[in-house]
Amino acid sequence: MNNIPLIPVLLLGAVLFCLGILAVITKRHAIVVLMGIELIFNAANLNLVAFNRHQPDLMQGQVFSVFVMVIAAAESAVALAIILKVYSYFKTVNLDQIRHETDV
Amino acid sequence: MLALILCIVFLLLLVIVTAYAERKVAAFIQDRVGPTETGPHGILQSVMDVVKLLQKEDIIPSAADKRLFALAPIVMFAAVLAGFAVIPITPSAIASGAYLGVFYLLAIISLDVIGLLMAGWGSNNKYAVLGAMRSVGQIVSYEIPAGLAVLSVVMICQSLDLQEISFQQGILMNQFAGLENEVNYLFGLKALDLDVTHVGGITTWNIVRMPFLFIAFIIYFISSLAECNRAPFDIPEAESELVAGFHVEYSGFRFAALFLAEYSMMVLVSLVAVVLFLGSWNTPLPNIGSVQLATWTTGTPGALTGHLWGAFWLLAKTVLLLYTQIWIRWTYPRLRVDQLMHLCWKVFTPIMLVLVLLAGLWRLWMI
Amino acid sequence: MKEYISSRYNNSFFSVVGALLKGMQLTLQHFFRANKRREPTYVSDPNYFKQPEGLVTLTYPYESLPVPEVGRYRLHNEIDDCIVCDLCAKICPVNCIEIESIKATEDIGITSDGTKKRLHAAVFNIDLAKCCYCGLCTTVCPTDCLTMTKVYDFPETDIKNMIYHFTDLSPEQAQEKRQKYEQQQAEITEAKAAALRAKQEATRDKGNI
Amino acid sequence: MSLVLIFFYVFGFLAIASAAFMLATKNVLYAAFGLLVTLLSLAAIFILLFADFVAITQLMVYVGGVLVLILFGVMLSNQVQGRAVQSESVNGISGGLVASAIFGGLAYLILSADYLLPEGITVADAAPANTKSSIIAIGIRLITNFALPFEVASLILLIALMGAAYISTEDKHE
Amino acid sequence: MNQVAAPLLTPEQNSLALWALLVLVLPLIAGGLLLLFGKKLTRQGDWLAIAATGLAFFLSLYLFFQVWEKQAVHVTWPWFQLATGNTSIISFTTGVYLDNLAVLMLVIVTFISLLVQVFSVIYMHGEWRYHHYFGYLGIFTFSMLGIVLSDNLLLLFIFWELVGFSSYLLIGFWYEKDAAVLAGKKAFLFNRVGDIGFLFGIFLLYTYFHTFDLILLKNAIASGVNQGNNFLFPAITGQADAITLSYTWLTLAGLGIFCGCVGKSAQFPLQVWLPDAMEGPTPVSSLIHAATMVAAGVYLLSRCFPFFTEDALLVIAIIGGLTALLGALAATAQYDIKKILAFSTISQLGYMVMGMGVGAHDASLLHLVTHAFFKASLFLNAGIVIHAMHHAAHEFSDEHSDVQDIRNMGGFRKILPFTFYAYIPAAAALVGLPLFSGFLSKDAILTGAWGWAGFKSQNGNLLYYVIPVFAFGSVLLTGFYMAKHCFYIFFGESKLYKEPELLRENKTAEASGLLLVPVAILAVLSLAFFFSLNPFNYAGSWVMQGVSWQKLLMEQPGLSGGLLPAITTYLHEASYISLATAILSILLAVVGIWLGWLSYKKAVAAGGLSTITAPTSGFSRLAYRHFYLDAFYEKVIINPFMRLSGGAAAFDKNFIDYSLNTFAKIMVVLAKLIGWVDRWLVDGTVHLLVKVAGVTGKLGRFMQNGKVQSYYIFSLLGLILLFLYILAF
Repeated sequence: MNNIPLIPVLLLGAVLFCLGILAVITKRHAIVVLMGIELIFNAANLNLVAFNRHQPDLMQGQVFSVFVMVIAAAESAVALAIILKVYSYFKTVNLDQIRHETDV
Repeated sequence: MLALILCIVFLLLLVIVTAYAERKVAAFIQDRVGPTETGPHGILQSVMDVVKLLQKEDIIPSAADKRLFALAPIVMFAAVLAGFAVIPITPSAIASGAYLGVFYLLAIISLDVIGLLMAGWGSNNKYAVLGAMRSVGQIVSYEIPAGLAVLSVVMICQSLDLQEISFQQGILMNQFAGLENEVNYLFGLKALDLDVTHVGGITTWNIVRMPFLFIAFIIYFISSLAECNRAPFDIPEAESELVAGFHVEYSGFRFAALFLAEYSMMVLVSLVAVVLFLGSWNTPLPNIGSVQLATWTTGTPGALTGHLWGAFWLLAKTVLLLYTQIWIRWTYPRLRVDQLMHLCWKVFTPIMLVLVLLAGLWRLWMI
Repeated sequence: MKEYISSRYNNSFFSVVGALLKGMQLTLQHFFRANKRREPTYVSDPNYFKQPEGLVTLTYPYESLPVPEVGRYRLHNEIDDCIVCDLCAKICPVNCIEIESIKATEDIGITSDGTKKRLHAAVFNIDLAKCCYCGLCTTVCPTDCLTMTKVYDFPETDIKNMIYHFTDLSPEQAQEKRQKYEQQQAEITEAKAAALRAKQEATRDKGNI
Repeated sequence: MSLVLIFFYVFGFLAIASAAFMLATKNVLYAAFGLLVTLLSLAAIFILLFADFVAITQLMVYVGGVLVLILFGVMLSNQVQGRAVQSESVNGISGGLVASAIFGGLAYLILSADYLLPEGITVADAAPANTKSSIIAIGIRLITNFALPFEVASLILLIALMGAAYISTEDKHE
Repeated sequence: MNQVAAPLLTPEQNSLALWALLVLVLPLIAGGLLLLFGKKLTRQGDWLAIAATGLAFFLSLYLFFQVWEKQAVHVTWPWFQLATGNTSIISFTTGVYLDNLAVLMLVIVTFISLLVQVFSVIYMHGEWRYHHYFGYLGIFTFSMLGIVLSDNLLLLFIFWELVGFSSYLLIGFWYEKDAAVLAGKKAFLFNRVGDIGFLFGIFLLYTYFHTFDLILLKNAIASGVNQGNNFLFPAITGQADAITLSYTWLTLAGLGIFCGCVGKSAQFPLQVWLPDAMEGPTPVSSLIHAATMVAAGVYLLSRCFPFFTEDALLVIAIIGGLTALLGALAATAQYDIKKILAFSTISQLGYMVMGMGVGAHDASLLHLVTHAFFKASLFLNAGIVIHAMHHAAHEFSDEHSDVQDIRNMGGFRKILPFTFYAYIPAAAALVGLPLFSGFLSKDAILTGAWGWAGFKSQNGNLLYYVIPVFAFGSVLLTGFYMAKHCFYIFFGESKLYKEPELLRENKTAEASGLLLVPVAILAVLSLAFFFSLNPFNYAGSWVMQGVSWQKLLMEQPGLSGGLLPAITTYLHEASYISLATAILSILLAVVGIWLGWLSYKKAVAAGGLSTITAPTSGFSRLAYRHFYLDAFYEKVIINPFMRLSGGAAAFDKNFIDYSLNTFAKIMVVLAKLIGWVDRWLVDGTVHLLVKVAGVTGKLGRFMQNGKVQSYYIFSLLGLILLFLYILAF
C-alpha cells in the first residue's frame, strides 16, 4: 500500500505554515520575511498536492499548485525589485529602520 | 543499479579524458606537444593532477564562511552528477528512466547556480563574489535560449522522456512502447511521402527530421558553452580581470571537485545535445536498400551488441562535441559582458522564440 | 565607439559568421598538422628553414638542437698543460677561479707547447655557478690549457658540486710537495747559512792571520 | 510502515528541521540555504505524492528561480566588506504565541474535520498506473478546463516582469 | 465538423483558393528576403518588392474577375485539434473565404501597395535601411491581405495583430527620431486597448457558438429566433441542444468586436494615435491611411455585420458620427500638411463607421473604396510637396524651418503644376464635389444616415437626428479645411524659398516620373465615372451592387433583424431624402470652400502666416490640440491612478493613523482625568481603575506602533478568534 495518509501531510503543511508565519512576524530583514512568505506558499502547495492525491480526477490540486508557483515567482520578482529599490534609497533593508526613516 | 554505477564510472572516466584532451588539443593547436611525461604521451596527466590535488592540504581561508565554503563544491558536483542519471547510454541502459527527463535536467542544471553562489559568497573575496554573480547572471540568462531549444525538440518529439526521444531518432522506433505505429518521414514532411522509419541512420536524427532544429542545435550548443562558463563565454573566470572567479580561494580536493564539476558539466551538456539533436545512441549510417548498414551497426537491443554499439555511437558523437568545445576555446577570444548579454537576449532568444513557433507549426501541419 | 567599429568592419551576419568559421579553420589546420614535428637540426642544415608547419617544441632531455663546435659553455682546464701562472684568476671579473700554487723542487715537466712547468697546482677550482662565461680567462691563458667546451647541460642538485676541481694532486700529494719544497728551502737556507758562516770564519781567520 | 511512509516522515522531518533552522539562524544567507533544504524536501514529498511534474516545477521555479533571486537580493543588499549578513529577531514572544495558537487551531481543524474520503482509495493508485506521469493530465487540463486561469497567470507573469524591470531601473530623472 | 465545414469543392474553387494563398505569401516572401539579404541585392532589392507586389496585384485582378458577382469560394483546411480530456476532440479549421468584398479589398490593397512602393523608390532613395523599409512594407501588405482572406476570427485576429506590429515598425521607421519612436509606441498601445475588447468579443462568440468560422457563425446567427429579450438558436454543430442567449450578451459581444475597430480605425476615443503616426515616412502614411490598416476596422465591421444587435449598431453610429465631427474640427486648426490629412482620415473613417452603424453597409464600403484612392493620392501629393521642400531646404542648408508647415508653402501651382492638377481631383473627391468619387460615397452614407434617423424617430424621438447633423456638419468642415490646405500650398507665392527652381527636380521636370505616375493614376481614379456610370447616382455604382448586404450577407442581416430592410423600405417611400441630401451636401461643401477662401484671404491680409505661433483663440486652440484628448488621457487615466495611490497613502496616514492617534490621545486624557479624580477623591479601588485605563491606553498605542509585522500579528489574532469560534460551536 504505497499510500501516504492525508492527515500527516496536512499536519506537515500546518507546521510549515506556522513556521512561515513566525518568520514573517519575527524577522527584521525584509528578505527573510520574503522567505517566510515563500514557506507559507509551499505549505499551501503541499495541501493542494495532498488533496489531489486523494481526489485526482480533474487534477485540480496539481494544476493549482502550479499556478501558485507561478504567482510565487511573480511575487518574489516584484518583491525583490522593491526591496532592492528600498535598499538603494535607505541603504538598509531592516524593516524597523526603514520605518524610522519614513516616520518623519 | 548496474547501469547507474557503469554510467558514473564511465562518465567520470570521460571527464578525466576530457581534461587531458583539453591540454593536448590546446597544445596541438598552438603547435606545442603538451604533457608527455606521465605515462606514454602523458595520458596519466589528469589522473596525476587529481592525485596531486587530493594529497594537498585542505586550506580554508580564515575570513571565509567556512560552512558555505566547504559545502559549495559538493553541491555543485552533486548537482551535475545528478543530471547524468537520466541520460540514456544505450537502448536498454539508462540510470533512471524518468518520464520527465528533459524537464528534470533543466531543473537540475539550475541547482548548479546555488553551488556557484555559495562558493562565491563563502570565499569572502571580491573576485569570487564578482565571478559568481557574473556566472549566475550568465547561466540564468542562457538557460532561456537553451531551454527554448530543448522545448522545440520536445515539441517535435512530443515527449519529455530522453529514452523515448532517443528511440524516435532511429530504426528501433517502433520497438518503444507507445510508438508502435509511428512513422518517420524524411524532413518530417508527410507531403514528400518518403517513409524513412526503417531507413534510420542520419535521416531520422532530429536535426534532419525537422531541419530548422539545426539552428536550434547551434544555438543550444553555443548557449551550453555559456552555461559551462567555457570560452569564449568564460568571463566569470576571466583570468586577466578576476584571477579565477568564484574558485579563486579553492585548493586541494575542493578545487578538484570544482574542476571535475566543471568538466562534468561540459560532458553533460554535450550528451544532452547528442541525445536531443544528433540521434542519441543511434547509428548515423542509414539502411540503403539491401545494404542494411543501420541494422548492422545497431545490434540487438538488450544484448551485448546493442549495448556496445549504442555506447559507441553515443560516446563517439559526444567526444566530437567535446572536441568542438575545446577547439572553440582555443580559437576565440573572450566576449565582453555586454556582448554576451546582447547575444543572449537580442539574438538568440528572439530566434529561438521564432523556432519554437516553427517547431509547433511543423508538428501541427507537417508530421 | 560603436559607430567607429561598425564603420570600420563589415558587421553583417554572414561576414561575421564567415570570420568565425575562418578562425575555426585556422586552428583546425594547426591541430591536424600536429602529426609533423620539427627536426632537431642545426641552422646550417639545409632542412632548417623548410619546416614551417607542425609542432615546434623539442622534448628537451631526449632531443636537443646540436651545439656548434665553437660552443662556449662549461670551462675546462687541461691540467697537464697548465703552468699555474694565475693569469686566469687575475683577469676573472667575477673571481670564480681559485688557484693555489706550490713551487716545484725541480722542473716537473714540459707542456705540450714546450713551456717548462715549475709550479704545482695545489688547488685549481672554478666555481661555475659564479662564472659569467665571458671567456677572458681563455684569452689570457698562455698555454691554451683553459678552454670553453660545448657542454652546456650540467645542472646539479647541490651548488657545491658546481665547483669544479681540476688539480691532479690529491691533498696528501700537495702536502708532500709542500713539505718537499719547504725542506728544499730549509736546505737552501741552511746551505746559505753554512756558506755565510764559512765566509765569516774565513774572514775572521784572515783577520787573525 | 511502508517504505514510502518512512521516506515521507524523513523528508517531513527534514523540511521542518530546516525551516526551523531558517528561523533560528541569524545569518540571512544561512536562512536562505535552510529554505533551500526545505524546498528540496518538499519536492521529494511531492514525488512521494505522485506529483512528479509539480515536484520538478518546484525545483525549477523555487530552487532555480526564486531562491537564486533571493540570494541575489541578499548579496546585492549587503556590503561585501561590511558586517556579516545578520538579521535580528523581534516580537519573539507574541509571534510565537500567535503562531502556536494558529497551529493549534489548524491541527484541531485538520484532526476533527470529516474529509469524506474513501480511506485506502483505489482511484489514486489506479491513476498513476494508467499514465506514466501526471504531466499529460495536467497539460490537457491546463489548456481545456483551466485555460482561463492559465492565460491570466501568463498575463500576471508578464505584468510582474514589466513591473519588476520598471521598478529596478535607475530613475534618471532624480 | 469537417463534413459540415467543407462542402464539395470544385477543382476550380480549390485552385482559386491556392491562387489567393499565393497572393498572400508573395509580399511576405519578398519582405522576408529583403530583410535578410536586402543589402546584398542590386538596388537593395526594391525591384523584388515591387515585382512581388505587382504579381500579387495581377493575381488579385484575376481572382477579382473570377469571383466578382459570380461565386463565393470558401475553402477550409483542418488547422489543429485539442483533446478535451475524456470527451471528444475539438477541431479547428482555417481557410480562405473569397467573396465580392474580399476580392475587392485584395485588388485595392495590392494596387495601393504597388503604387506606394513605386513612389517610395524615389521618396526613400538614399535612405539608410532602404531595404528594411521595403521589407516592412512587404510584411505589412502580407498582414493586411491575411485579414482580408481569413475565414475565421482567430486567424483574422492573428493577422490583425500582425498589422498592428508591422505598422509599429513602419511608423517608427526613423527610430533615430524620438518622436517617431513615441508615435510607433503610442499607435501600438492604443491598438492594444482596442484589441483587448476585440479578443473578448471573439471569446464571447466562441463560448456561445463553439466555432471561430465566420461563415458558420453567420449561418448560426442567422438562424436565431428573436424571443423578446433573448435569442433562441437551434442546435448548431457540435452542440446537442438548442441554446438561448440573452440580448445583452450578444450586444456586448458585438461591442467587443467593435472595440477592435475603434482601435484600428482610429475611432473616438482611441483616435489619438493616428495624428502622431504622421511621424512615419509619407508613403507609409498613404498606405496605412488609404487602403490598409485603418480600413481593416471597417472591413471587420462589414465581415461581422450580422453579429451586431440593434443597440450595438446604435453605439457604432454614435461613435462614428462623433469621430467624424471631432476629426473634421481638429483638422480645421492644423497647419502641418500631413496632420490635416491625418485628421481628415479620422473624420472619413468616422463616416464609414457611422455608415455601418446606421445600416448603410454598402455605402460605407463604397466610401472605403473611393477613400482609399483619393486619400492615397492626397498623401502621395503631400509627399511630393514635402520632397520638394526638403530638396530646397537642403540646398539652403536650412534646418530650422518646418518643411511640413503649410504656412511655409505657397505658389506651388506654378512650380509643381502636374502635382497641382493631380491634387485637385483627389481633394475635390474628399470634399465631395459632384463628378468626383467622394461625392457618390459620401452622398450614399448621408442618405443612409438621414433615412436611419427618420426611420428610428418615427416614434417621436428626434434625438436620432443628431447623427445626420454631425455628418452634414462634417461636410461643411471638410470643405473648409481642404480649401485651406489647397490654398495655402498651391496659391499665393512661396513663403520660404523664393527661387522656384530649387523646389523642382530640374529645369524640365518638376519631379521624378516614378513619383508622378502613381499620383496621376490615383488622381484619375478619383473621378466618379470609375465607380458609377451616372456620376450623380450612387445606387447604380457597380461597387454598391457588388457589396450590397443582400449579396454579402446572403439576405441574412443577422441580429439586427429587420432593421436593414425596414430602412430600405423607408428610404424608398421618402424618396425626397436622396435628392435633398445631394443638394444639401453640395451646398455645404461649397460654403465650406468659400469659408476656407475667406479664412485664407484674412490670414494673408493679416500677414499672419507666422509659422511659430500656435492658434491662440479659444476654439481653434482646442481643435489644434485635438480637443486635449492626449492631455485628457494623461489626466484621466494616468494621473488618477497616481492620485488614487497617493490618496490611499494619505488616507492611511491621515485618517486611520490620525483616528487611532486621537483614540490614543483620548485614552490618555481619560486616564489623566481619572488620575485627577483619584488623586482628589478616594484612592483604593479608584487606583485600580486608573491602572485599567492606563493599560487600555497602552494597548491602544501598542497596537498602533506603525510596524507592519505587529499589524500582521493583530490580523492573525482575528484568525485565532475564528478558530475559537469554531471550537466553541
